[in-house]
Amino acid sequence: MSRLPRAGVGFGLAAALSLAATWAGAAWAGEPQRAIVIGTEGAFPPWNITRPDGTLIGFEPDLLQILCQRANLRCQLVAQDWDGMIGALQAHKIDVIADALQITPARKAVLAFSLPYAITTGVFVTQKDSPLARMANRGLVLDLDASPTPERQTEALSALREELRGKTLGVAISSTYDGFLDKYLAGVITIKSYRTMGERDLDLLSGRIDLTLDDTTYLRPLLAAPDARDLVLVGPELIGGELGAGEGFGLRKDDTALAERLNAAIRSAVEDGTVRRLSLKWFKADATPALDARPGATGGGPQP
Amino acid sequence: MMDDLSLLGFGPDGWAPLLLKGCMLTLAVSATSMAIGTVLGVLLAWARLKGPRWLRRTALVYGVVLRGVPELLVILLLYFGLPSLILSLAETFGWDAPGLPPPFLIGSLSVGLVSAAYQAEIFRGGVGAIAKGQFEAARAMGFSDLQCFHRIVLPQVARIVLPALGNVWQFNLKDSALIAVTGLSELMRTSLVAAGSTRHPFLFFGVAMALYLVLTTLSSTAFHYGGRYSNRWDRG
Amino acid sequence: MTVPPPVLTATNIRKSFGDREVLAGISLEAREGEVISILGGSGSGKSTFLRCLNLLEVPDEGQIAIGDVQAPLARNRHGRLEVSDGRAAARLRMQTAMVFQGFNLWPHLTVLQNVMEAPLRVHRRDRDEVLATARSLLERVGMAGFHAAYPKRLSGGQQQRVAIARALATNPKLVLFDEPTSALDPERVREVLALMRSLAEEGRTMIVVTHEMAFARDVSGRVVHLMNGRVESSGSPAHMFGADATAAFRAFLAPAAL
Amino acid sequence: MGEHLTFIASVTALLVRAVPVTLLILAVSGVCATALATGLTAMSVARSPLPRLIQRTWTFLFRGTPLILQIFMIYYGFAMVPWIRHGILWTAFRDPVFCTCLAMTCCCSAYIAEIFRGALAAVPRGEIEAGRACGMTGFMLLRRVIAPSLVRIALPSYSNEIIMMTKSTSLASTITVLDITGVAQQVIAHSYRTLEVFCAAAALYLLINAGLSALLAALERRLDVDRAVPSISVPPTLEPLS
Repeated sequence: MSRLPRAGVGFGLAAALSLAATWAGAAWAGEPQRAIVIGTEGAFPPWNITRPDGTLIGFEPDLLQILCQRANLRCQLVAQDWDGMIGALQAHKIDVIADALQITPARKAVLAFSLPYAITTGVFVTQKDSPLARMANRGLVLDLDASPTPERQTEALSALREELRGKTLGVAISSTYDGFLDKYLAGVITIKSYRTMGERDLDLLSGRIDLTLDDTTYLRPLLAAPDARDLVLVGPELIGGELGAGEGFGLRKDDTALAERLNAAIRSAVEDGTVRRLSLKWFKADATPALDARPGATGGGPQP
Repeated sequence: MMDDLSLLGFGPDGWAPLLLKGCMLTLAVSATSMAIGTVLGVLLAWARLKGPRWLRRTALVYGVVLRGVPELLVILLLYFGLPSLILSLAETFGWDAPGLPPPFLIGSLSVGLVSAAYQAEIFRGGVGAIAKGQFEAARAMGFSDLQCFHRIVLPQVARIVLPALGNVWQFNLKDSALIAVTGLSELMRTSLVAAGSTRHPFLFFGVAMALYLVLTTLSSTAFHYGGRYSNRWDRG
Repeated sequence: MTVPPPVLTATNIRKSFGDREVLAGISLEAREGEVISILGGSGSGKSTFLRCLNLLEVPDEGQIAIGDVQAPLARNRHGRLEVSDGRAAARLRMQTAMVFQGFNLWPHLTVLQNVMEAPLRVHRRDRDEVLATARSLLERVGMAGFHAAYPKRLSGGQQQRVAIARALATNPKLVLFDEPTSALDPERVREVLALMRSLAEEGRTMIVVTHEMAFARDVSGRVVHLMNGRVESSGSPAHMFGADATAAFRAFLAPAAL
Repeated sequence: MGEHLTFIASVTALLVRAVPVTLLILAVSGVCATALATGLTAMSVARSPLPRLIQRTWTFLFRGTPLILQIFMIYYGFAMVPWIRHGILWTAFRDPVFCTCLAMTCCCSAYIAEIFRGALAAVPRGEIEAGRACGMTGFMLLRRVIAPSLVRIALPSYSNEIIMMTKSTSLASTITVLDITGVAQQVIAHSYRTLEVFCAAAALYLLINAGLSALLAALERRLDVDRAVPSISVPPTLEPLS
């Protein structure tokens, strides 16, 4: 039995070589260094992107490089499919999920979260020649946490239901938007699940699905690409509620030590403007979360 | 067109290095699973032919299940199930949490387990296809079971099973594409990632098909010559 | 005149397959240099008896000794005889050799390799010595020119001659022939019989299950007639084929005589 | 334990609802692949070289590449070809079930054609000569002498291929079809309980395969398939090593 881990590491290196980036963190006062494996999809630009030469780049790899240094962690970043991510975490295959993971109530049932390191909105995208291209309330930001719910928001949501009735919407399997779709659009639309964003995008381009709902930070750069010129952002932008309280790292519930280290590092990166700098670089917009403004929303930290 | 060519090149935007790496990984996974399948297959065939009753039954059930369940399901089951199984075993017996098997190992193991079920049938049939007189002639001369297996059975079984093993190898090679779902960047997944991120699926799946054709053709040629060699005494 | 020592002693051999009793208690002793022909109709148990002698079939009852090696037969907990010691069984078989109806040459080995296999692997004899013996034996059976051929390329008669060379290669105390000519064309039968006759003249101890009456009459020293799993009659060829033959043996011979 | 069982029961109920999708894919591609394979077999014995070349190329292409890749090529790759994407064909190609059936038809027809071809070569020449000697020619010879023999010889391998096809239908799940495997993965995405769900799905596939095997075995018995011909002789019993 004792041979298994070593053999495993050998194979792991061989297998992950093309998609892995390893950083050695500088010594940091207090905590001893710890080696962790971070899972990411490597196919969710601009958060994480696989380059043709196999290296991982993007907002999260950049941010993690800094966070790992500050938390004195030796981080190995490995690419793997999104639909196995939570299973892999629970099976100790990886220790952290870094894949633009929205902190949602549904996910908090199975995962612990770090503090949010970004907050972004969800938005719909469809084909320019689709009737949905003329959807109402374009650009209106709906805060699903707003209480009491503004009348304009209620109207916008019911308009959305009417416009989307009978349409097919594609999402990546176990996506952030499951909770939202269940609550507001169940029975109204047909949902198709895809293993990766890439496959869903191909089906959006081919017209097999009418629209998709995803993060603005992912969709804006996608729409800028020349082969996606037939696509357009439509409808209101969504934030809060089932969509979650920003993006955080997914952790195992019992791994409180790791959560504390990462939280401290995130807090420092938010406060010293690192997050702002990196989000401007990758998203062309500031996605810095307000760590203390929403006490309820930041409650991603593990319960002792 | 120039766009397409640069996508397939070795330049900064070219996917050629990753695709070639994918090819190597596909070969490595297939070879590992073939080896796992051969070792386990021989054991299973032995269990079916000479094992005690309970072992014969177990081997039989193994064959029925592994040949009846989709390979994709076996891969997914092992990929998701095995780590938690190892963990709960470790917890039960109070071991330190062992390192968890990486996708390469899980992929080779799952394809290998399926491969073993087929190879066991092949070996069993191969031993069965040897004329009974062959064993008798050996035993009448005082050969032990082991000598009989090594000197008489093995060379003849090799000839009988080699073409069938060639087929299993081809299946392994193609089944290894299913390991893509575990995120191992072998040829299939590399082409999928490339297709998704460049949005040129036709190009990349076409290239991947061509590469698989190269792999299957080369290996079937190799098996052909191996078969001719092991068959040299059978050409009347 | 000294009586040569017995090479084979088989006592009260019984064997049933299911409900059918094939051997109902047969005893046979073969002395050194003796050639014994076993005759009998089909189903008389002659092949089964022969196969019991080197334990290819395990008898239900009886004892077998070849030279000074006793067959390692013992009762298991169900009261059935079984081979109690595989090594001892192999030792017993090393004293004997067998020539089969279907030749049973190993197809993946050349003629020379077939002949050398057992003395090299089982008897672990010196390679040069084995090679010399094998070559001279192949010469002896008239197959010297075929040492590099694979069995598939040979005719039945040639294969059987190689099989006889293979049987002799270990210099066995006793050679068992199980209908060696039954699978051959008539013209090939003659070459194999001639070879067997020369072996008999050489003083080999042989037990031959055969349908060749001429061989039994002219070559063997003793003829044993089996019927319904028993020795119906036995004696010298002169006696068996003479006027004193039993009615049953005559009846057996009758169709052959026609 | 009881909670496990209720979970498995509820999952099984969900999975059973997906069985028709799996069976539909199997039935459509099974029938189409067999028909296409018959055509390919005919081409393989044609006198002119062109049909033979087509058959050989077809076999090479579809047996040499993984089915999952063929499915992706047809589903995602063809969707980017303008004349398919904007033509009348799009109504068919936009449907993932159609794409799976098409890929499986192409792929499995190559395998089945090889089975038929082997069986054709194994039809004893004597039977054909006997037919000729009675004055049979052409179609009658094919229908009365060759075909019955061919079906008997091919059936065991053909049954195997059908079982392989049943397993292959699970690949439909990779292009959004909610067949048994697709639903299983969907359930896992919501429940994170992999072991129970996959075991339930595996049991369903085994059940389907057992049913199909029984059906095909009955057909073999009905056609009185001569077991002595293709099957391997009884394994020898070696004496136990004591």
